[in-house]
Amino acid sequence: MQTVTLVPKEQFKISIEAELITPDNFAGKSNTEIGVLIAYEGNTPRPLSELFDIKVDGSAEGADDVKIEIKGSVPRVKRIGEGMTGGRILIDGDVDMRCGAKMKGGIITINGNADSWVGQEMTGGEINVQGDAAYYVGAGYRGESCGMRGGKITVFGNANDFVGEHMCGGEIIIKGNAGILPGVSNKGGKIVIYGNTDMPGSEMTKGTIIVKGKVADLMPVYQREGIESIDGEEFIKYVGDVIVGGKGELFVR
Amino acid sequence: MKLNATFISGRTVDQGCNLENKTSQAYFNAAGYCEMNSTDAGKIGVEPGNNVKVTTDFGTVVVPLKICEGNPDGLIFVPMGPWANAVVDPDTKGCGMPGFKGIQAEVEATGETAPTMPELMDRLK
Amino acid sequence: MSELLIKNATVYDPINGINGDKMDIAVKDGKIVDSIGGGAQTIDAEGRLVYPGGVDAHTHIAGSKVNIGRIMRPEDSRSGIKPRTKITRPYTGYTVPNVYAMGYRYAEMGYTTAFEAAVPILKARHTHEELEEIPIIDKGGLTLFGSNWMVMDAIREGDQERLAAYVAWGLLASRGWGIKIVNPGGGEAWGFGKNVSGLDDPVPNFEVTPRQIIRNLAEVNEKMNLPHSIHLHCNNLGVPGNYKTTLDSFDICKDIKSKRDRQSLHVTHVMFNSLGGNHWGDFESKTDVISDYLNKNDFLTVDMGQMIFGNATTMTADGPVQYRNSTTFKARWGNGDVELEDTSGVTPLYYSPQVYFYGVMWAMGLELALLTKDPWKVLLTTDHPNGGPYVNYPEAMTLLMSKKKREEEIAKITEKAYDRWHISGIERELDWYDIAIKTRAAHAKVLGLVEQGKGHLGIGADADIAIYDIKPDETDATVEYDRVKAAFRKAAYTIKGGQIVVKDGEITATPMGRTYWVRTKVDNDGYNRMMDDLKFKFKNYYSVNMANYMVQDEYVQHPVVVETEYAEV
Amino acid sequence: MIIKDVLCPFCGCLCDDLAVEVENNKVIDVQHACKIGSSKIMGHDRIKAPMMRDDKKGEFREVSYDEAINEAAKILANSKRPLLYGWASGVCEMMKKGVLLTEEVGGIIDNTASVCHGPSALGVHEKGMPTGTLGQFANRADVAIFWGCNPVQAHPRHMSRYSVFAKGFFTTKGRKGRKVIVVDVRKTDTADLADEYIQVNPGMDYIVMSAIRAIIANHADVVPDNVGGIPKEKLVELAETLKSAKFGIIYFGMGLTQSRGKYKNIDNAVSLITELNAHTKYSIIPMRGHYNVTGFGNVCAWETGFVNAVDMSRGYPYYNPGETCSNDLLMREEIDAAFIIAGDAGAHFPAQSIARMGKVPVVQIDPFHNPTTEMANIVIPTKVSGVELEGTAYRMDGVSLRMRKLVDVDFPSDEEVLDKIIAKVREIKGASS
Repeated sequence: MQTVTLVPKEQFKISIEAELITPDNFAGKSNTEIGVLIAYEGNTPRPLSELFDIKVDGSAEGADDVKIEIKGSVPRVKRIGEGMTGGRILIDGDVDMRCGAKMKGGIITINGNADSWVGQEMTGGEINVQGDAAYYVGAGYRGESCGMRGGKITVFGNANDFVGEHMCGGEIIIKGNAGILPGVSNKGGKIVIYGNTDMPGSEMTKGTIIVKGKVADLMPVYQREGIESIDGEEFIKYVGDVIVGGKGELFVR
Repeated sequence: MKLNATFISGRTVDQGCNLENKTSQAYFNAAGYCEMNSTDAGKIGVEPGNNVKVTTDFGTVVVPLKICEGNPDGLIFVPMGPWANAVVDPDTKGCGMPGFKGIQAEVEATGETAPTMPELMDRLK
Repeated sequence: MSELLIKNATVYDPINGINGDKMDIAVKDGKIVDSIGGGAQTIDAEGRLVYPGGVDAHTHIAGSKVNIGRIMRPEDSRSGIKPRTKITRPYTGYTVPNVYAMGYRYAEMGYTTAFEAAVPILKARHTHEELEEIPIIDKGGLTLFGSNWMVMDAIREGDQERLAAYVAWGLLASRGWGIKIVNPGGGEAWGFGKNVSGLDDPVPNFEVTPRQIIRNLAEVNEKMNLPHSIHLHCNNLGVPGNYKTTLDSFDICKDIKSKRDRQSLHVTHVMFNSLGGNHWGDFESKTDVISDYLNKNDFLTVDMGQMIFGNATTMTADGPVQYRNSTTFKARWGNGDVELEDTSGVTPLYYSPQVYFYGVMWAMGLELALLTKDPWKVLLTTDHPNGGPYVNYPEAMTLLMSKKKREEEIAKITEKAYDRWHISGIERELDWYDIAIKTRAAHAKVLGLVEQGKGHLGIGADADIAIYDIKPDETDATVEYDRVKAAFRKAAYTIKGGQIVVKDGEITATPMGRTYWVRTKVDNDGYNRMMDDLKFKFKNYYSVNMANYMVQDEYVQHPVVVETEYAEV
Repeated sequence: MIIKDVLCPFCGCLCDDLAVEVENNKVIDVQHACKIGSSKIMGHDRIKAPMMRDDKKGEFREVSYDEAINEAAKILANSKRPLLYGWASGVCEMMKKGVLLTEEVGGIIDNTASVCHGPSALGVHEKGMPTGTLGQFANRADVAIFWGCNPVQAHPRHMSRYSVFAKGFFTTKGRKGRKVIVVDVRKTDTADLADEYIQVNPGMDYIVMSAIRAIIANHADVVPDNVGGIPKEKLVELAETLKSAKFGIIYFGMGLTQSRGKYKNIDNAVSLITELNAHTKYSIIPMRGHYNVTGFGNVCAWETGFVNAVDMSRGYPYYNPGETCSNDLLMREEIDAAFIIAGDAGAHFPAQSIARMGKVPVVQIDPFHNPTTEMANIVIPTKVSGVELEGTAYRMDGVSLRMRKLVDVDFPSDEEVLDKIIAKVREIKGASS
């Protein structure tokens, strides 16, 4: 087991692009080897040791045995955990955009809030956001046909608009409210929203959306199919989006 | 008395004519006003030329009133420009575009004067 | 000026009949010369393969269609990224590269000339803006005339002089090289959401048939003595059974003779127009019939339009086809109608080998090239980026050179395709000389660029030269295709106009290339009749003024203008 | 002297039929233009010379071009996250240089579209854009829908030249043969000219479009009695009208791009258009604002592969509105220098964004004093493109035309200033590396 502890040396103003912070990149590396890895502060390359106090305990053969602990809030550090295949990242505070993008495995836990595109295009693994998430939880990149394809994202607070846009698989749980158009254009996967939302499931062709709170406006593209019980709770089941011949299932109370 | 309204901003011919003349009184006249219908104006007891104070979650601005009967009840319009910008929503909604339209606002009569363009900008330095 | 000597080259120069000769090539002031003095910069080719710089007679590299593809597909632009260096600007994109990658990647493959195959006159300024930004390679554009109101009105009224005058004016206005005809008449029909169904289906409201459009433009092309023949994208593209339309389209030009040493008809990406069957259920390859026609007739040439599995961005002036593609495959749809002139469409597609009709179409391009005996008649293209991006030419080259490679690919294709094609039984494997024909010599000949010094290495030719890290004597392409493909993908040297622009597959210099266009003198009454009609149309129908329409000289900074003259034959 | 066939350097209509009378190198009359175009060409008070100040609250002092350019280059070369914004009221030739400068300084280049039709591009990423040139619509369209746009105010000659009153080959009756429908949240002057005005509640455009799509897809059964303030029967009637066209066209504006849902409104509108093409011919086109804002999108796309909001900080382009647009960055207080050219951020950004500009060095390149000037440290005046400089501009439909020069002035062009800044930046960066 290898534990890498990163303590930010300052509250960064300009966001740091740090796609290098992954268990895969850190596995088996010493403090010095990790310290010389390059992140970008805007246009300026910065060795990680300039940005963080780095401590490495133990060693690991592969990503699965690596735990990265970021001690402190990093609301201006982007792309943490990008493409990781295993291991754990624990962020003790907020995190910037695209955390866990293209993630394949492992677990990221964010004790604070996550900025937009958390879990963008992820295919596996798990992300837990203890606070709120901004826009595009588990969504895709502009123009891609699929956002999230697998894995699980749980947001314990609220999420903003476009949760799971273009989602093709996996699961997103929002314990609080979600903004407009969750699950827009999705082709698979499951979204559960415990709180309120607006216009869920537009252009959904496949997949499931369950809304336990209120829906401000239901899209006028869903065929009502009757009442169905999920885990002991009764929901109205809708199927659509009928315009696109969708077979998506939308459960609303 | 306050009017709860939906705020939108947008282009006008006169605002366009003065795009390269923004230090002028003409630009103030073209972009520094708030439009609503006469019913709404009556609700808060203002007449054309009176100043109104527009307040949103994002700021406050004082501008003179104009009447436009094309506006439905509860819809106010301020031409795009520094006066509108004082109250628009800066959140870009994940797509780069701030909220220039569809913002909840309160409008009330006021005795305060409307700021000039340089005065508005000075607040931001 | 600069001198360069390439020693110990194994040269394939089909236009001059050189087939693997060991020789030196001397370069002076950008041209191939007989000999040069000592002290010149010398490259020792050490017996490696030397071709004339590659020429691409049909590709979509510039203009509004390409740019709509880029704007529509940020996900494409984020692939193929290469950061800027001291020499190069950043590369982006795969199917729709940015202008820099567009030029660099051609040069890296040893290509030095590429012609944009569809230029609407009204948007030609945009095309040239992009062409001007594409580094290194020489360029030209083919101008769309197939659904143009001026063209159709002149044809309906039987006024061929007026037609010629307009074509000349349109080539001047667009700074174009030749006549492109796409789905003749269909572009106008698409103005109201319709199409033409065949060669004798009159264009709505204009009462001319696609047959008349093709025939008249082909005749006018020869009277104008243009360097290139008409360049035809047939009606009914992508429709099962369309091979019959294609054969009929061939026949229209059978008796037309050119004064020049070239075809009188070039039919492009003919793979997409060689479809048999009546519907997608019984769809099959009819390349055997098309190739048989090509084997029996010498008046025409075609290009493959080879399909490459994976991502493509389809873009064509064939608007109705793109609407059909986008709705069938639920893909994004860009449409671009051009008032009075034509239309266009852009749709991203993904060609999977597990989809049988894509599997068959992949085979069909190869079949055309392999079943047609004369290598000069079928050019290697992918109709970039319709069949796939041009960076896959080395893939297509090696598929033609190796049956083993073909078998390897066939194994990846769904078996549902197997009884619909002819590829399995084809033994033919092309050699180094054939490939030189199919990737440069024949392209230059078909375009009419040989006399401009393109596609060959004779004395006086442009010193556009590709040296590949292949020793033909020691290389068996039928088995070593992976190595050959890698070598074709990244030239050891590319020399453009005598300057080394690529070394070991990397860009070393980025000079600006030239743009070729044709000015034809049409000195008869037809010109006056044409101008009256043109002024009327500008006054009443165009949304721009005539004075602002024509591409200005500022947009063609390095022109090569070829002059011709109209004459009755 | 009367100069004919002059292009108008104001809105995306890019009218090319103006006649401008010039005497003694001064414009004295403009014919055929609208009030705005005429006002623009007749001209306004100029910034006379380059100016600088350290304290944004202090007075400017006049400086030489060399001094201003050198200082501007220093600011850019020493920044970690410079924003280069504007790029609308200029010709394409300067935009190409803008992309190069952004590469050189590792900055972000963003065009005024990000507060205008940027969401339209995001809609194109989702669904494409079935469109055409304006003459196509003039010649063919018998149904014209204006959704969230108000050309009477924003594009004054659009209706006469292209969309409403224009006559063409198949539209010989002009206005009489054309059904004009306006959909908006308030009864605009354009709505007054329409055959039909449909009022939608603010922020409900998306859902209304979906309802129309459902009706067209023969699923009227799932549409409730009222959607977004519009009775269902009205929507059914509208769907029939849309389908009955020989050639229909939707013109849309910031009523869609700036309202709730933003780019999703465009996404939905494009789907509506695509589905209508199963019945008859339909097109859609954004009503672009600046005369050459469309040009920037084109230049940026062919140079970088992306249409706008391109971050070059890593030496290659990265694009992601929501992350790389001016207001995304300004609101996050990431920007450490701003370079504003041919666009007025000060007048058209939310106050909080501008407040960020108040805290960092701001360089402005512009002929005119405007709110950005109030926030600037360095101001470099240049030629007015299309009046004092020729060059390329793209009409809202992507037709590019060459702007004419009408008068000579001593100011440098944007391109010349950019060239000098690029050279200086290279010198500074070369010396430090």
